[in-house]
Amino acid sequence: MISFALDEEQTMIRDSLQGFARDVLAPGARAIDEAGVVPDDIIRQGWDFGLIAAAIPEAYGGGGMARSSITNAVALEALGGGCASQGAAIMAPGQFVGALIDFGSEEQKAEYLPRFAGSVPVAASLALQESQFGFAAESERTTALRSGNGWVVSGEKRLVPLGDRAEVFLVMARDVDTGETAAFIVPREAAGLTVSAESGSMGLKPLPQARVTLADVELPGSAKVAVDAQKLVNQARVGAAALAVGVSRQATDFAIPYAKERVAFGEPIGKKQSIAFMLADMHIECEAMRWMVWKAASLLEHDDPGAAKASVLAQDYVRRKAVKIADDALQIFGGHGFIRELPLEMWLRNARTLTVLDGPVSV
Amino acid sequence: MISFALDEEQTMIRDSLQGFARDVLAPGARAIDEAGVVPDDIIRQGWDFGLIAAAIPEAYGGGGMARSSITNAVALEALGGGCASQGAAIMAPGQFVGALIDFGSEEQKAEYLPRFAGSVPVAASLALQESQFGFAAESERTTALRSGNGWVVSGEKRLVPLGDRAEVFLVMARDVDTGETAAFIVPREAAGLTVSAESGSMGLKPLPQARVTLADVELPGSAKVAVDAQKLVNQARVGAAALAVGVSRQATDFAIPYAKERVAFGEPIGKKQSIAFMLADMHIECEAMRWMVWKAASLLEHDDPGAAKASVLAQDYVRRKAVKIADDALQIFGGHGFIRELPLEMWLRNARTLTVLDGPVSV
Amino acid sequence: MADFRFSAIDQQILDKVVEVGESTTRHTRYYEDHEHETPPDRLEGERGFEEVFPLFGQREPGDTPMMTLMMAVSIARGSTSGVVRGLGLAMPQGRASGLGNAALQSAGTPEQKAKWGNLFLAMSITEPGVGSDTKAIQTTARLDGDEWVINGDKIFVTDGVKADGAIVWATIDKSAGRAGIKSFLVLKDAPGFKLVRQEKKLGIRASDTAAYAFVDCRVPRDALLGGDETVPKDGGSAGYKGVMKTFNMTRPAVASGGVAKAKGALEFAKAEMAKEGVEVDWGKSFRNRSAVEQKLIEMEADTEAAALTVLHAAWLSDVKQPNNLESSVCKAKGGEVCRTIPQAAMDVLGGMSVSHDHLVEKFLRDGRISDIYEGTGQIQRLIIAREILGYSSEELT
Amino acid sequence: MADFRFSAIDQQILDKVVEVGESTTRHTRYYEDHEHETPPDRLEGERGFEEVFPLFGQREPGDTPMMTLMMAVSIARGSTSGVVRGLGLAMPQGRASGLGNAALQSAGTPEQKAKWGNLFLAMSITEPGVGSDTKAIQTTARLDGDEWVINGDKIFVTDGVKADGAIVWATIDKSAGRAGIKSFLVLKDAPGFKLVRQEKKLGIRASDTAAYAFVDCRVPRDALLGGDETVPKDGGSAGYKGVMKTFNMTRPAVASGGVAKAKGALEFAKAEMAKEGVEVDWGKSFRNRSAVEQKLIEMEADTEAAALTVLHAAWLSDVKQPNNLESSVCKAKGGEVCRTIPQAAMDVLGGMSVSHDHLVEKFLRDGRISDIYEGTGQIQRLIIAREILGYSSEELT
Repeated sequence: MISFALDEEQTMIRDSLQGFARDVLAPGARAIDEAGVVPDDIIRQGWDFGLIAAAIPEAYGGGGMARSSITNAVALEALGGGCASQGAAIMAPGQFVGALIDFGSEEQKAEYLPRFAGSVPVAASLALQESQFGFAAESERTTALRSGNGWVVSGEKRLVPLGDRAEVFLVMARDVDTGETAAFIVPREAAGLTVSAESGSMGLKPLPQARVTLADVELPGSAKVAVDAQKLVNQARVGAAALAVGVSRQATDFAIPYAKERVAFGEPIGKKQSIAFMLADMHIECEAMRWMVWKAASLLEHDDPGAAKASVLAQDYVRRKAVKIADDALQIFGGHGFIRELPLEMWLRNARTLTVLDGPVSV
Repeated sequence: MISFALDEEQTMIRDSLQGFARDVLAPGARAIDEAGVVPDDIIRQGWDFGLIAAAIPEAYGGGGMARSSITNAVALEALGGGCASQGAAIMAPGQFVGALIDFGSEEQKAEYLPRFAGSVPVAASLALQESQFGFAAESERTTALRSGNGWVVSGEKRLVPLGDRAEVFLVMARDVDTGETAAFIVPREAAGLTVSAESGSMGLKPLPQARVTLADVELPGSAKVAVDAQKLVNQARVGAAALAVGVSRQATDFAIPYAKERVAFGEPIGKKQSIAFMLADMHIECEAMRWMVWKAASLLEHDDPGAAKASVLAQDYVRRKAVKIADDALQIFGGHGFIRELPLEMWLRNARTLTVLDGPVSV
Repeated sequence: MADFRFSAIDQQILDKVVEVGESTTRHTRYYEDHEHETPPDRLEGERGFEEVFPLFGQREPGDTPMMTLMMAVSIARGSTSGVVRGLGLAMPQGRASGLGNAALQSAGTPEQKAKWGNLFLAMSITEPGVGSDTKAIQTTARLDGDEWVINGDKIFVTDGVKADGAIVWATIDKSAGRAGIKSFLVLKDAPGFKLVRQEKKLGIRASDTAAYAFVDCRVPRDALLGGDETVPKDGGSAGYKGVMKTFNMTRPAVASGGVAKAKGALEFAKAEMAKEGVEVDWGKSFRNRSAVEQKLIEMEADTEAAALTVLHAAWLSDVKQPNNLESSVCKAKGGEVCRTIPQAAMDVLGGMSVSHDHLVEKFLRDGRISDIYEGTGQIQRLIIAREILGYSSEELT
Repeated sequence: MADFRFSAIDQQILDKVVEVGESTTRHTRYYEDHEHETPPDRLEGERGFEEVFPLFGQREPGDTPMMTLMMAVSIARGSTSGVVRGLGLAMPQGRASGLGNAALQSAGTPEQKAKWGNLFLAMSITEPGVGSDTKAIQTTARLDGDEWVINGDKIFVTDGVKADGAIVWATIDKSAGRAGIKSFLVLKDAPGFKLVRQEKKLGIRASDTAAYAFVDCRVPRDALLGGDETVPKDGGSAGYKGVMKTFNMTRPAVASGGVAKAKGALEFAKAEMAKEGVEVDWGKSFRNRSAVEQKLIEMEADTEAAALTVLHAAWLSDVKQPNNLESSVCKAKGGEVCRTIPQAAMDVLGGMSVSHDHLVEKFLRDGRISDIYEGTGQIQRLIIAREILGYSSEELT
């Protein structure tokens, strides 16, 4: 049945995260962006909501709640409405954890999931993006070659979230024999794996991102996770889109009162149709984007045959609309939007970044 | 040197055609569209300007003026500003004539050009479009097979302008041996050539268009014209674009006074920023489109290495902007724009038609 | 919990609607070309909605709520290329399916509903000089004994030729502005009523559009919808608001019609390009797609986004939540995609898309109206902007 | 006759401009990261415009007229990824290249030009509460003996830190509205002048942006630009119009800066995608293109269209025709593409486009200002709409 209702649990999560976003993330966002570092304390506070541990089965010490992509989408939108960078830093380990819950073997789950079930933040990461322009997740260049019972993985992963601190990576690589995309659990201490700093990023500046080089990294056969690569990538795309919806809503809600206050040519600019209609379009698209993201998340959650399509559509739609909203919000503030005192230019950078990446977070 | 100036000759042509468009074409356009037939008299009147004959060399009885694509672009914009259907009906034979002037052998010119040098309209036509969706001029399905010294041409051409009356066609076909696009002069009376009526067209309704079937049409070797097919197609694309610029300008100029007269909520709708800005954008894009078309026409005229690129850019730009302008003009008139009493809906149909076809006219 | 899947039976209903809707496709061009010829009650090969209705009986409480499903049905139905009778504004389609019927059901007294509920009623609001600015209505009604005497000209009356009568907006007190506007049920045999002409239009030719004139047109006193003859002094009239309520119900429906035309054009383009060997591969990234694939993806995303806003507005009414803002949101989106998507479908298909051999150009022509009637996209954005900015209709104009 | 080809020497100039402009590319990121650090007069490997100037001597009367060529040069220069000093608003670049210098040249008396022509002058108009609505300016100037006493706050002063002084807009008669606004040349050593702060910005970090305060700031009587101390009674002030004339010169220049950033991002995307094996084939129709090719084509068409409107506005001034409307047209287009095209370039390039390894994201950040200063896109559309509708600034607001 078609329904747009959140259940009680989801409503509670949304409301409490919106409060956290408003009271904790948003006030510090501007300074944290300038400093380029998400404080550990913020990650700890975010971790306190237990968002990642909740879906870990009880057998591994977790909350034992059902893995819900739509709950994650709601959570990410709420966090993105405070600060996408901080939200991403809090939620990034969920990419590793979620993949193990969805696709991991019992052994893999038993080995890794318990670490993430506690109340202290643990960093792990999905290593997907590569350095080539026009990167396509389905034709990556990092390779995995069978070697006896194990694998040799080689390549370079870029903009890896929490790469500086991740204990373990899920590395996406092309199985040279089959041509298919496979996923491998690679511990940070694996021989041949090097983590180095990125030169910097236009958006999500304070989200730690690193370059992860794999030079003939030898892995046991048990390192391979039997992922549905397309689903896994789509979870990341929809995750980024959910954060971007949060950014869009935040920018819209910030611009509305300004348009009522700012006077030009004798009246508030909000009374000019050009500005008023721009705001109306921003509102319209925030709504439309949310439903696109929810639908994709919901179909992913149910392993619906239409999930891949819905994910691509949501990614495409949010790609086009979120940047426009952030850009229009900046325009409403004119020169003030261009100055780094206000958050407008940061939201534009973040919206643009979230919509070109295949997600530093997943639903 | 960069210049946006028209010379005296071009200015004269533009002015007189704008007068013809305003005084003759535009007043009858609505009724002619409903009737679905361009009166012969209109074609005669248009022919009186000698636009096609002018560029035929004196040796063949023509005006002996230099073939000028930019002059044609200016003429087509002017005619399109009165009625694109009538303008196309007047100028369509120029596709055949221009191709012969540009690419024909002396023999071909001597045989065909003199017919078009007189003061009585003569119909000829370029047969390019085919029935497949996603038609691409560079991968057409009509075939030309070498046979002794001659050729056998087979296939079906659609929406062929003036196809009902053309004495002769220039048929574009793929040379099966080389895979290249070639052009053939096919007289109407050629055995195997059948002309039948089209079911109808959304736009340019009164422009005669026909389906031309070629069933193993045997042609002598001399029927082949040594065309630069890409240039020839680009001339048609830019021709259609030039007409579309005329339609866009006409729709804009029609909407401006209406916006000042039509009162809603106590004042002229032209004083609402949403309408005023829409008109501003329409004006902006009429300007931008014109320069894109002029540039492409000018580079085609000079066989500049950048001509193909400029043509594709002009076609792409006009495709996106002309339809939007006609559609926005209709929107300004609201329900009245939807009724066939006013020309708005006709302009939308014509703009859409001109921007999906590779031109029933050429520059 | 939020869910975007139709149950098996609901999906069956939607599929059947399409199947039935396509049954008259081969007649469509004829009625395009002979636009004022009314099709017979049943065309050759025509399958009716009687095939669909029984399926509704199999629905269970856990299936998609009714208004939401109806919007999905409306989108499915309007996306077919058959001879669409009427506008698809009301479902299931029956005699009493005019826009005026919705107004009667919403604002009429029980007596009025009983008396006129079986008639086919059009809605007559627009005047030659008055579009969305309904408070500027010039048509007057004055009480003369036990009859109202109506004078004025109306245009753009949807179904106005075939309807039995119309709900006509007229002012009983010009000085009162909006508060003075009332709705009257006028039957065609009323003295002084005149059907002036039937309009020729770009599209929706199966739906007739009439112009009316009222010259001392007399209707009984109880023809005033809702029966309230008073003119409130505070400016906002209960009667007017009662009538405005119908918009809150009809905007999603009209939006669904716009989405339907977008979807029809999109599905046509997808099917035809598939025949040419191009189909979207949902496993490919932007980098590995063709231009046609990318365009089809963007079209589908836009159409889907618009459809979801329609379903959302309908769902709100199903769960008894206010949906005024959301109705305008979906109407704006429906109005947008009815324009952009058929245009884009023609871009993808190329030159032959203009030919009357195919019906894709019809989606553009039919769809176009969806951004005009029941409030243009501009009016919807005005409503939305006022709501989010907290401005009154006087503050933001 | 209309022509769109640069002569060999003009093309050589444009190519050389790009070549020289790229010479500092490897230093660019450093000055992005150290935004308030002024680069030395010559960076390692930096090539100067002295390589370009001699080429101008080879130009002949039949070459592209000067203003038109200058706009092409400005687009070429701004599209490079080198350390662009200043904003590229004036060419050739020299000390006296500030926006205020243009105002001085346009509205100053011969004496004023002689006296201050060699200074670097910023333009100081905007105030914290006043953007485009310049008649609302709050900064005042009153004559006290032989000195003007200026009071007020100014923001967004481009080059305001490095300039020697600024042309400051202030009113000498608030009751007179626009007519009371005059321009004053204020040097930084004037008593009461204060440089309040240097702004941190999204982009154009090589161009400093200052906030000023004037507290009983005293300047000599002849600091009033143009020297006309009268306040016309008819509302339109000659002094004000004199200042406005500078906009007619500068709008195409600012538009060219926006086009430049679009072009820079586009060229970057084309070059990088070519390395990945994707190049636009101009012989292919839409049907046979990849999504990347189609996107690059649309980007190039948009950029080219904007560039042509800039060249057209400049060409009109070359041939001494009015270009007020066309200046707004090109400013609107330049403002549009500076936003959309760098965004689109990043779409094409994908995730790595955000990395500081590359400069493509800089085109987005730098370009973005072009739709804001010298009148936002909204203001330009207002100007255009007034002109084509024949409305005054009071009739269309």
